[in-house]
Parts: sequence; structure tokens; C-alpha cells
Amino acid sequence: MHLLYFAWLRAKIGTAEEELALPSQVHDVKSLLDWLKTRGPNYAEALKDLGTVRVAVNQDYVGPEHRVRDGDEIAIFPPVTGG
Amino acid sequence: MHLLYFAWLRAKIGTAEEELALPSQVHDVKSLLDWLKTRGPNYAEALKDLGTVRVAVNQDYVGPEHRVRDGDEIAIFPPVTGG
Amino acid sequence: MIRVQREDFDVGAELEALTKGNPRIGGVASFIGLVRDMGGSDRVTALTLEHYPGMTEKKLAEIEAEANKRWPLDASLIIHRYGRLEPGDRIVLVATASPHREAALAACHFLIDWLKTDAPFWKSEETPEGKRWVEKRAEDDAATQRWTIKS
Amino acid sequence: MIRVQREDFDVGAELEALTKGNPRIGGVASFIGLVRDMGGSDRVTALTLEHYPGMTEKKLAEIEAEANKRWPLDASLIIHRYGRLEPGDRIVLVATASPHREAALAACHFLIDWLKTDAPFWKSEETPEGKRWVEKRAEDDAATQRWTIKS
Repeated sequence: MHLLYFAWLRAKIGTAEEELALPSQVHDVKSLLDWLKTRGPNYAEALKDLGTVRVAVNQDYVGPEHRVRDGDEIAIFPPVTGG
Repeated sequence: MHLLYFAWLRAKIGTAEEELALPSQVHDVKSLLDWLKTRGPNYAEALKDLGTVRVAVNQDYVGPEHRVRDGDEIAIFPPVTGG
Repeated sequence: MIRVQREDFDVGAELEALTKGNPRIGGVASFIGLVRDMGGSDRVTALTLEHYPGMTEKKLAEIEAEANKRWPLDASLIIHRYGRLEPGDRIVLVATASPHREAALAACHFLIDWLKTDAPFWKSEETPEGKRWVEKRAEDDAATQRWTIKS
Repeated sequence: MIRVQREDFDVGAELEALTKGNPRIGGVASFIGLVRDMGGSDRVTALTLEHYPGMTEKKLAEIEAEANKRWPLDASLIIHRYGRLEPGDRIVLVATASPHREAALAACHFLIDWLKTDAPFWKSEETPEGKRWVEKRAEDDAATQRWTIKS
């Protein structure tokens, strides 16, 4: 899967994108976020309040139960502030 | 009083403005319109349906009971259609 | 600011001038009214706008003052043309600027609704069948009524 | 039409192009969002807009399609900039054209409300106290909620 991070989530995690193999315990957005938090203190800090985290899979907003698959483009970012 | 006519009221009456002395029987907008209708068939025709006639005295919209005085600027016109 | 004029106006320049030098402004809402030709048997080849000089300026200024009383605007502009216009020509420009977009959008909507029912302009149309006076639309009165503050 | 770009845009030319050659259009509503500097201790000296290339275009196109489904528009335009901008700079232009002013005004309002909450852009501000990320405003969510069709 291809992961993208934006705004302060990108700044806190310290990277804009990364290519990761889908671990066996990850099957939906919720389990993906739980797994990412174990990847280091930067991930744990960035993702500690999921109320301020939005996820898009293949460029559509999705909820925590949305299924993730290898090959998906998964973007994680704070609430948008454009306009 | 100074009378002004606009749009199809002007076209039907046949003049854009006229200066008239205030007759003794005219004291408000309603009696002014009644009196004007007696001035000729063009006036009678133009003013026959008062539902489509608006009046402004000294450049403010007024109702039939509004008092008119000599020296007033009185405009008579159909509903506005600008914008 | 209000202007009643025969000449066309430059929308880009007018909107730019409205916000110039005021970095508090976050949003500018505007509405441009154009002469339209619906085609078919209702073809309008030209429009003539007649107005009541003096009262027009007075009413537009009152409507603009009312918008500024109801919403926190940093700037506002109404330009209304008169005379003979052709399809595609601009008739009116309403623009409002505010720190907040909701105020600018609501005030712009209010201004165009009100000037439709309160500004003393009258349109006559030229069609292949001859000249005719445009009749008032009941929807315009209804649109203005929405803004009436219930007491 | 939608455009996501670093460069500024010419409001007058964009609005003119929107209606060119279509005499059915009676009204053009538009909204311009500007970088604002509220002054005082909250002074913003610059703003940087980051976005999600690909998804931004997709979302803007979806929002524009939704507006065209809800209102009878003859033309619509969304231009949103990204990159570093200074107070007074234009950020966004939304414009809608319709035979009827109510459709143009409502659709314009809808588009700016929706892109505030749905388009993947993020603002960071430079202030004398340093750089900070702009937080989402609860009012923006509320504004978008108004347009939700109750089922």
C-alpha cells in the first residue's frame, strides 16, 4: 500500500509518503491506524487523537471500518482548511 | 405640485412630467389619482387598474392615504423591474 | 458605494478596487446581472432601462446602508446601468466584502433581491414582435419578503 | 470547470469567459476568498496552502457536479490556488452562471461552503510568533451541513 501524509500529520511523522507491505493484522482503516502507532513515537504522537485524523482510500473519504488492500493509496491527514 | 410619470404610465399618459396646481379636492394620494383620471381618456386608461400603479412622494414610496401638498414631487409609475 | 450610469463597467477592476489596501477582508461576494435572450419566439434583441434620476440614487443608497447595518461589511458596491442594452451586456453589479464569507454572501444576495423590488428602474424589451414592457415577477417580491425582519 | 494552480487568476477575464457566447445567462454569482491579516497579535504575514494532488481535482469536480445536479447552471468555475500567499492575495474563485439569479446565488454559496469542508487543502500561517497550522472552524462544518438533503 502507498501511504501519504499531509499538513501537521506529515510534519509530525516526518515523511510525506511511504510504500509499505500490508501486515497480516491490518484489514481496515482502524487496524491500519493502530498498527501505524506501533511503528515509532513519531507515529504514536501524530495519531494519538483520532478525532483530528481523516483518512482517504483511493482519494475518497472513508470511515474506520473501510477495508484496506495492498495496492491502495491511503492518505492520512487532519481536517481540511481550504477555501 | 410636480408630477412625474415613468415606463408604460408615461407612454399612456403621453407626457413625462407636468407642473399642476393642487386642486382643492386633492388632499392625499388616493384623491390625487381620482382627480387625475378625470383629466382625459389617456389618464383614465393609464390609471384604470390601481393595482399596477405605484406612487412616490418626494422620492419615497407611499400608500393611498399619504398626504400630498403643493410643492411635492409626485411620481406615478408601474411596479419596478430593474436588477 | 453606489453608481447609476449609462456606461459599462470593468468587473475585475471594480472588485479589485473594493478590497484594495484592506487586508482584513477575507471574502468578496458578487452578482452580475446580464441582458438575456431566451431565444425562440421570446427572442429579445435589445432592452432599454429607464429610471427615476434622484430617487434611484436615494433608494440604492438606502438599500446599501441597510445591508451595512445588517452585516459586518468592510466594503460594498452597487453599479446599475440604464439606457439601451443588448443580450450579453452587463446591467448590474453588486459586490460585498467582509472578513467573513457568510456576511459577504448573505449581504450580496440581500442587495440584489432588494434592488429588484425597490430601485425605480423599468425595462422594456425589443422583440421581433415589437416593443413591450417587462412585467414584475411575483418571485421577486417573494425573494425580497424573505429578508423582512419579523417584528 | 475546475483548476488547481499556483498562479494568480484574473477575475474579470474568468467571469467574462464564463458567459461568453451564451445569451441565455441572466446572472453570474461569484465568491473570491482572500488571504486576510487580522492585525494585532494575530498578525498573519503569509499563508501556505498544501493540497493533495489528484484527490483535490477529484473532489472539486465532484462538488461542481453536485451543484450542477442541484441547480440549473449554464456554467460554473472553481479555481483554487496552492503555495505561499500573502495578505490580500486571492486564494479561491467560485463562480456560477444561470438564466436565473436564485440558482446562481445558491449554487455559488453551496460550492464555497462545500469546498471549505471537502477539498483536501491545508493552510499554515506565518505570524511574528512563528508558523502554525490553521485549525478547522466548527462554523464551516455547520455551513456545509445546511446543504445536506434530509432523507
